[in-house]
Amino acid sequence: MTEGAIQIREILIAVIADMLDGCGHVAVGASSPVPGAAALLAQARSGGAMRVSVLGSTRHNFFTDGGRELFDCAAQGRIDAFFLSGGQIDGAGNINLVGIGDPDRPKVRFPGSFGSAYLAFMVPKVILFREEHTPRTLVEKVDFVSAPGTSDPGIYRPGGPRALVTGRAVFAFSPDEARFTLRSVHPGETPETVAAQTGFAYNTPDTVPQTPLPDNDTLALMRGPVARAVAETYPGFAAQLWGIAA
Amino acid sequence: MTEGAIQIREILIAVIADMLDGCGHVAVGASSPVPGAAALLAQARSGGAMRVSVLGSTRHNFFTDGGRELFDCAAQGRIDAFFLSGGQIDGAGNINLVGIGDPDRPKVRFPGSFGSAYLAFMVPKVILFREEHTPRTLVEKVDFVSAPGTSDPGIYRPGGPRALVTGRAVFAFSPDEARFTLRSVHPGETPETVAAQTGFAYNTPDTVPQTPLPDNDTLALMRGPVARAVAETYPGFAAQLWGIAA
Amino acid sequence: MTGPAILDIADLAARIPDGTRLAIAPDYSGCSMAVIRTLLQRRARGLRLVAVPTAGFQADMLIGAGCVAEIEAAAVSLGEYGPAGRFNAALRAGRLVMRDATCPVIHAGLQAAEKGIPFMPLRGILGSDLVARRPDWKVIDNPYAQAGNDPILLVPAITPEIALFHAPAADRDGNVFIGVRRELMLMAHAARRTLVSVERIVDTDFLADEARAGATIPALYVEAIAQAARGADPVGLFGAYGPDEAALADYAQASRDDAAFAAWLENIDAGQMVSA
Amino acid sequence: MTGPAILDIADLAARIPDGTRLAIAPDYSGCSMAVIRTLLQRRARGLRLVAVPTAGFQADMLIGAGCVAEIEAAAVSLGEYGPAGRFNAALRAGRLVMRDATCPVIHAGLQAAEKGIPFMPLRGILGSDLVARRPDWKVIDNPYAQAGNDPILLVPAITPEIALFHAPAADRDGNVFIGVRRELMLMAHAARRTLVSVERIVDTDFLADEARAGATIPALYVEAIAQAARGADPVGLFGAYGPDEAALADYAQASRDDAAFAAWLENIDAGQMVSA
Repeated sequence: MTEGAIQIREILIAVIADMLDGCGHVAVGASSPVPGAAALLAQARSGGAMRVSVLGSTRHNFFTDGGRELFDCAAQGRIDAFFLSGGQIDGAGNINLVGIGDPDRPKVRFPGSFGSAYLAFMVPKVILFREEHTPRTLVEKVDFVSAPGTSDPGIYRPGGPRALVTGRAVFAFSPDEARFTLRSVHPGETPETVAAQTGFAYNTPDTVPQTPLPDNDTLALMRGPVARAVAETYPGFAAQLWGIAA
Repeated sequence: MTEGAIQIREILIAVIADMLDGCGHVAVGASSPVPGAAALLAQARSGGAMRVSVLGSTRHNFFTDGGRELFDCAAQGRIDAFFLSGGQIDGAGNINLVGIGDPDRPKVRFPGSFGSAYLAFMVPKVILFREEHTPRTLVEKVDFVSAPGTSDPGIYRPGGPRALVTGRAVFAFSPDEARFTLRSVHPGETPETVAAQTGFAYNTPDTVPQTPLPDNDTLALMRGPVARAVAETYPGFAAQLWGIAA
Repeated sequence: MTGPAILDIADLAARIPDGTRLAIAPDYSGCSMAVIRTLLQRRARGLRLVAVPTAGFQADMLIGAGCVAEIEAAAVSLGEYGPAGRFNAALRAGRLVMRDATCPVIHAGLQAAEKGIPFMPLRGILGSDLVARRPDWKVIDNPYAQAGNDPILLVPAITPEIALFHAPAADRDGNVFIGVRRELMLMAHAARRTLVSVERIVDTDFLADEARAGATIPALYVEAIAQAARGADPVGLFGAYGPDEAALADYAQASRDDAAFAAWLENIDAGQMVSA
Repeated sequence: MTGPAILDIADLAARIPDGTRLAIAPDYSGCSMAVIRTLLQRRARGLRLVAVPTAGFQADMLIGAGCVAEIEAAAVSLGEYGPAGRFNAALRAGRLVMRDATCPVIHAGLQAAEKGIPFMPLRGILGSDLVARRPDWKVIDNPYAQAGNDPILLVPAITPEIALFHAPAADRDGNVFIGVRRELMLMAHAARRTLVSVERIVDTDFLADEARAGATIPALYVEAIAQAARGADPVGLFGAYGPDEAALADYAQASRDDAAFAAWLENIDAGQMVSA
């Protein structure tokens, strides 16, 4: 398994896992296989120090107090990292999960805000993840703010977005500036190709490295025990990416 | 068992049970054997229509959401009757479960208010019960209001005290008047002997009947199946009153 | 004592009047698809759904059949099966009132109803456009702020008229075992009335079973139950059976097209399983 | 993953510093008498107890030994064994700060901590003298009132530094089974740290046990556990063993007299069971 060419999603998994190192408890929403795989990879590397809660999983779900527990647990400060996505994400870190046009008669309707308006405030390290990186998804200003990227200083907000990972690049987010900074571009991309596909303005340092590829140890771990753990929770994803069944 | 002389506590049990007829759900606090026995008697007569929750009982406790559930359940309007007592009870229906003198350095300290300050508001039919009927327990004004007998019209209050049962007499309570009315006196008492032992003023109708004695059917029920049910929860009480073991 | 009525599914469904404010479980918890099918066949009208806290197949089916006037939800989606087609179509056509929320608001609103309080404060959420669209959410200054202004959101109690869900088992007294799916207990506490379908009715007294009692809704909160084996088909039931993936994919397909949905609903009317 | 530390009782007790705001279970729930005995022997100082929501033997013993600066409780009593003698004596002597509450306020305060909110509203209670003596309780006008003024009480979050209790069993991962004693889960959610003694540590994974999972506190909330067979003696443990009535009556007697209590405490120091 370690011999195959490195796939883009493996790069995404590895780069997100790096962001999670040192977290004590990472929670992952349902239907988030790339972040889920990243969390399970980071856990495998943590020597048992990291707890991973995957909503919708039976095996990786430690909650026993009903649907509210994830949110209460976050408010208690017991969740260190979480992932959010958006139908639209803008340059101020706002995400839109509601739709485009008048919400009462939308042109495009997304599913809804889920817990984003809450978890974006409560979890210290929120990682925004959206594979589709186009001017359609990464917009100057979202049509509807499901969760704001930043808040006024007087607002209680222990957490917020810290990074954005897409199919093309990795950005860091500065809450003080309310602005992203390009950190790396994935293989096949340049700062220029990324800029052309991004609808919002952001900081670009003088040198932007390529997103690091997972090393052989990481690949072996990912394609071995982590892939098997992923397959339990995201069978379709694991089959497609690694050709393995649960 | 039905042949023995009627005991005063059997009269109390029967008169309280009469007050509970028609209730769907009666809750009883721990260490309240007379009200508990009355609730079990009323339940036995209800043809299965009455639910009785006895706190501290394993068999008659239907709560599965922890200590808060009794209170939440009452706030939901699902408890029709409850019992409260007091180290002092005054003529306005106030009860004192905290103490006498400066609460920071009390002359006499009672255990504390328990849930009285809440349940006295939430439960439609609160029955005050105190066997000791003396000027020491039934006072003009309590030293400390654990739970007020009445509230201003603007205060949300679906419940409150409706009666007071003591070892000497039965009173009804009018929330509009914030005042008790003597309803009956137990065998051996007269309106005058009751008045002499009561520290607060109350209404006395022209004719005050004797508290009715339980009839033979009630006695048979009480001394039979009800006594056995009581013994499961209050073994000491059942042994003392009816000489039966659990 | 007298416990909940034990009915058949038709009689259970008949206890849900048109116009009911009806709390339903999310797809991953206990969905009473057996009752939903009956509501579809009846063409229930004017339901005001409360999703706890998100909705999927149940809501989309009911919306498609014209049963729903309004839905409060943190999201409506068929999850990995894609968008909720009937929901989206109804919204685009202006035929449905969507009260957009976020998950913890719905949990907190139900907890407020459970505690008999008019509102509950919640951190976060401020600055979301959700707040502007919910006049029933209020912002106050936290009376417990140490210094300066500290705005905090208040959300109102959510008191469904009826909570409807499906659970693995009830005992003869009407106590309902729910395992870790504690949102079902919250629904039962918060709603004025609770109707439950179950896979089976057993003779064991759950409240006397030391292991299960703590994960059981006492009969006190349950108005009526009905037995419906595989009553959560096709979405599946925790601890019992998984989703019928082919049926869910078929439905997702049908939901995205008026004619296909109409054909799907005809099958329901003809007495097919929800999954047909 | 790394679960809670598994310690002996002495090391578990050593994690409770003097001055801790310590939540303890009521007598009918899970009292860690084994840890309490260690705290007595150590003559812990300055504990600020939170009774959930009432206290009995544990609190009276600790107060008698001078371990307690303050207690928040809806009541302190030895129940059917009578008044809490050391509590009463300490109050009369002005040696103890009693923060009188009422049961639902303590539950609501812990729920506020569980939800990370600064306060919780509660109905009732207005007009009780408790309100005047609790400046941390506030009355506001209900922002959701339909018409006119509608005063409602707010109570602050109660966030214990440590929750301490005894439970029937933990599994090897540190998940703790609590059955219907759900206030123990609330304590664990609300407190910053949770220390638990258990009758036994078993190999079964409670979270994988469909019957028990819903009545289990996940290890996530538990810092450390210690095994202590009959660790709730003499008050007894739900589902396991009853109270030692003779020992409780003896203690109740001793609690009402300085010299008798001093003798009782000497026995504790000499390593007797709490019940001695």
